Amino acid sequence: PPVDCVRANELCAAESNCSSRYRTLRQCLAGRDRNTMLANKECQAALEVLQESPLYDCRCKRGMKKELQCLQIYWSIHLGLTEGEEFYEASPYEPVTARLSDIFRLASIFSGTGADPAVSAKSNHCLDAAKACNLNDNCKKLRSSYISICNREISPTERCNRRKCHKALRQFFDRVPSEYTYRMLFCSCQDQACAERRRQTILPSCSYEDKEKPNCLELRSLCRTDHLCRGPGLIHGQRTRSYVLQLGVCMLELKVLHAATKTEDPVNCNRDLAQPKQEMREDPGKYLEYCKEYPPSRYPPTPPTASQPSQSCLKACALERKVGRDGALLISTRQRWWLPPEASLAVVGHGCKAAERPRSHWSRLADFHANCRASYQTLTSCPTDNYQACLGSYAGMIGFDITPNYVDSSPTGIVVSPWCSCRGSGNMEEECEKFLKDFTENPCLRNAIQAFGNGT
Amino acid sequence: PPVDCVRANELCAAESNCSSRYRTLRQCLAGRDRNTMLANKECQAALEVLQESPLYDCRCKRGMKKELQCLQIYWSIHLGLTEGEEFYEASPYEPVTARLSDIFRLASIFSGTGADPAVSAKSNHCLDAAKACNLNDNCKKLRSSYISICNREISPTERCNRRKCHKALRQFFDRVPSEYTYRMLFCSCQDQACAERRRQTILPSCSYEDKEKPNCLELRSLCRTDHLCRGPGLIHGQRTRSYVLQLGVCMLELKVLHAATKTEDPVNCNRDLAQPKQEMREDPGKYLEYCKEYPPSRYPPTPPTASQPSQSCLKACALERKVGRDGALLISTRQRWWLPPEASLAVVGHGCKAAERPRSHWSRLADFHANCRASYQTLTSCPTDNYQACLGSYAGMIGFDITPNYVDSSPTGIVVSPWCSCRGSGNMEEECEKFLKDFTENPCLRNAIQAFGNGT
Amino acid sequence: TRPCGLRELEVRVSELGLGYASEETVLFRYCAGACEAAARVYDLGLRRLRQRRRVRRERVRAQPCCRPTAYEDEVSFLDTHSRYHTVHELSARECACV
Amino acid sequence: TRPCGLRELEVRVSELGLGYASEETVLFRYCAGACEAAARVYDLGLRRLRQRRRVRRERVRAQPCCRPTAYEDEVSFLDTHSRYHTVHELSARECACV
Repeated sequence: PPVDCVRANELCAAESNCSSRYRTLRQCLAGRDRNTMLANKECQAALEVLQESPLYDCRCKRGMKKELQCLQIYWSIHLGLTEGEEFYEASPYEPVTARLSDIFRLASIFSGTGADPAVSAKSNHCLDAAKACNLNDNCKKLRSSYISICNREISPTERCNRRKCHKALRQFFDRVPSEYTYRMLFCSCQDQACAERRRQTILPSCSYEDKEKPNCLELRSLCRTDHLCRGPGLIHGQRTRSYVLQLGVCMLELKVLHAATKTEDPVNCNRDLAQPKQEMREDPGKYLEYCKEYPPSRYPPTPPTASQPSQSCLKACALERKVGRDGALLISTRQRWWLPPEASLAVVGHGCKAAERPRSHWSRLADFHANCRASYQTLTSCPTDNYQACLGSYAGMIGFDITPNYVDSSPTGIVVSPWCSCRGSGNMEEECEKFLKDFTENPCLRNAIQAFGNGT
Repeated sequence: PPVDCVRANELCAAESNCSSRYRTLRQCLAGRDRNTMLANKECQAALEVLQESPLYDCRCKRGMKKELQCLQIYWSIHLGLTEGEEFYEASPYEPVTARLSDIFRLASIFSGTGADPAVSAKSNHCLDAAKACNLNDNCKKLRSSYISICNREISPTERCNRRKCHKALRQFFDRVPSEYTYRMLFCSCQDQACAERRRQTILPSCSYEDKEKPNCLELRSLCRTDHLCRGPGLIHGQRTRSYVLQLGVCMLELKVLHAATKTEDPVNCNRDLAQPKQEMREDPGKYLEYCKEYPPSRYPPTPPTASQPSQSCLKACALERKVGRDGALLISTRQRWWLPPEASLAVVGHGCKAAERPRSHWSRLADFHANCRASYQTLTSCPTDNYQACLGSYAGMIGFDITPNYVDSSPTGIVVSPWCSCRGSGNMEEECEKFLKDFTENPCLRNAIQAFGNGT
Repeated sequence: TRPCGLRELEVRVSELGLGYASEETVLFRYCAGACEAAARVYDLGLRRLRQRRRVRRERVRAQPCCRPTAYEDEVSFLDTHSRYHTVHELSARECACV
Repeated sequence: TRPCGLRELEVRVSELGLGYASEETVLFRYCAGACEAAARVYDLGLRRLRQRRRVRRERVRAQPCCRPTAYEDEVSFLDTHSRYHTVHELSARECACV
């Protein structure tokens, strides 16, 4: 299995050749598109060297301790290399190994020697799965926890606290072994009571359904424009929105009040700064890099220290900025805004406590596409003939905005979808339908779910 | 009642005239005898002013929170004024008020209307006293505490931990109201079982008896030479002995290894010091005073700070000095050694925790002499006709080296004594007997005990 | 008999008589076992005083009880009407002779 | 009946049956009173399971006990042979339904 990116980064940092090339590459990627980068010889040399290093092949684990840090490192290299559609083929998460093969018993569906239909017809597999979970202390505890949180009414008008419910669901799927979680999520049913229990598994009225059904592309783009979700990269919000970044143990909240279609003059940002405005406008990321090396001691009252190298730089560049009670850094900006990997250092060591789990929507979605996208070149219709990888990617999206679920309690006609529709897609309707069908009419995913259900 | 000396000191410090005169007086008293002091006009003027201040009349309470600090302030003024025998007439403790009169019922013995002899003959007053104590939570707790400590065998050779036993006894007598403690200590008896219980009250085999019976004058002088016991003053130990001073929250242990009969050249003490040796030799106290004003910054590696003004001075003067683990300062010296009140400031703020209760032997003994010394000028044979004051002074000595107790379990022939004899007194035999008889054949004390016993 | 400790039992939620109709099975942990060895001086004294009828107006317990000292936080389950419920402190987590 | 709480009794040490011959009197504090109101979901579930004979091999307690949760450190006394003794945890200091 590939080494995780946090470890790979440590290995690289310990070696002077690797670390200098990595620094070069990050500078190459900051604010430049792929073609610009490939045109630069120094950048190409760095890439070539790094392709031999553990950094290039590194991956992350879902729910790992430093998941966000790991994802940031992953995207710091891969963002410049994979653009647009290519994202769908790269997953920042490590491939699922065959650890579950014994409970999965893939063979049974193809050979027809699965469970006796007469027996399975009488029993409720979803109820059995709940029992198995209840008899395991860890599973019972985390299941009871998300149920009670997702089921807790806040007020007559507010059904529940969706944010907390999502968090509790993520904890359940991250911390409980998949033999328990998959069994509850993908149990096979013969009757409606069973299927309704399966549909209810994630308490959809809180975690899934919402008053309005957003457009699927908007839902996807919400994720793609989320800085964290994508890894370090360009943020171009279309309207007022809040983004929360977890950087180290801190959060950096970016409020994109209005994003211009093109680069706009960052009105206040360059005021009081010694550097030429032009460079800043073209590539704020490079400016941040510059800040780090030449702290603008004139601007902030106190010169930046080793532990807070670029916070003062951020300070210098932000139009509005508040340090919230919990140490969150609020930045409002009216411009296209690059945050290269270095920016993440800005608030490391800032000393705030509340560390929410990263909102790695985009990475989870990318993982799903990499593992579940229907393929006509394989026997199982899955990209790598790996059902487990597909089911894991599906479960990995639960607890994020993209959370998928069964659309009804039909026992056999399995249809899953995120909570979105393609109404109002305009001329993007085709792309929207394509995105939605990756869930609703995906032979790889459907086969994987049925295979697991019949296998148990 | 007079104000306590800690408070009086605060009042004096708040007034510039008083505080400057007090400083003068302490300088006058440091290292000078009474006559020298009286000869000095400035000293006399200071004394006159201070006689009008609350400092002059201040007293301390037994077991009060800052007892040692209070005693130090008391003796800082009275040491120079009262010499030798005169000590016996001054007590640093405030006079006992008539608070106990209702349980004391002094009148009963003189009028003959006391308890019915027929009833008291049947009952065991000492057992009743134990019951009364057991039914009071505080009394029961502290009694059980000292009994279990004094009764706990350390090893087959060591009967008990006498030091801890003394401490627990002091706590009992300091913290439990005298209606309980006096009743147990001075109960009247008709039979031997009762008298034995009375004798056993303080667990004499641990707190009182010892392998050897020391000479009474030695026992007294042990106390008189104990710096703490006497208040700030001259230490002239005759052999190796340890003195423990509690200073603020710290302890300063002085090991007087050998005291010459006369002032000896303090061999190492003056080395490396800029000040003339002569002055130092004549009056180290004054030198310490000097140190405080002109810190010998050349000598200690770090200049003294506001919080440790004279520690560096002590450092400069001590022959050997170690700072123990608990922050105790160990000083060994081969010379007569003055510690003026200022010296106590030396380790204040030093930050050590373990604060033992002060060993105020001498003050307790002085109090006993002041309140219980037989007088032929009063009706009760007591100096101020105050039995309570005498009993309180007697109880105040329990838990110190001078601890007195009943010598046998005779029910009526009450004889009390410290654990000492007058054998080996040499030409001091007469003085020794005089001292011992203040306990064994003291009509004031005996009357007070009997009056209390009959009164209940 | 075994000393006081945690025992466990698989039970259907509906068997617990708490008014919930659910087919789910949960693990019910409870405390049982002997506590004689945990008797203190207090218990000896109290027993004697009871024998001598010095204590009698009220029933007193002169021996330790094997009882939970901590409970499991919560257990959640789906009922037969597809509604979720959460019950607190249903199951023992630690037992002791108290 | 009164709720669970501390009660006190003046007793002679020798009455306690601890083997000490002493004339001293001590205050003996003990716990007594009702605990019905302190029953939890655990107790309700356990009672039902006991009724249904799901639990029966061992005796279990399906209601809280009124018991000391803290004891007085020590009490010391002189016996009839003029020897001192100290007994620990003789008396209750706090009670609770556990």
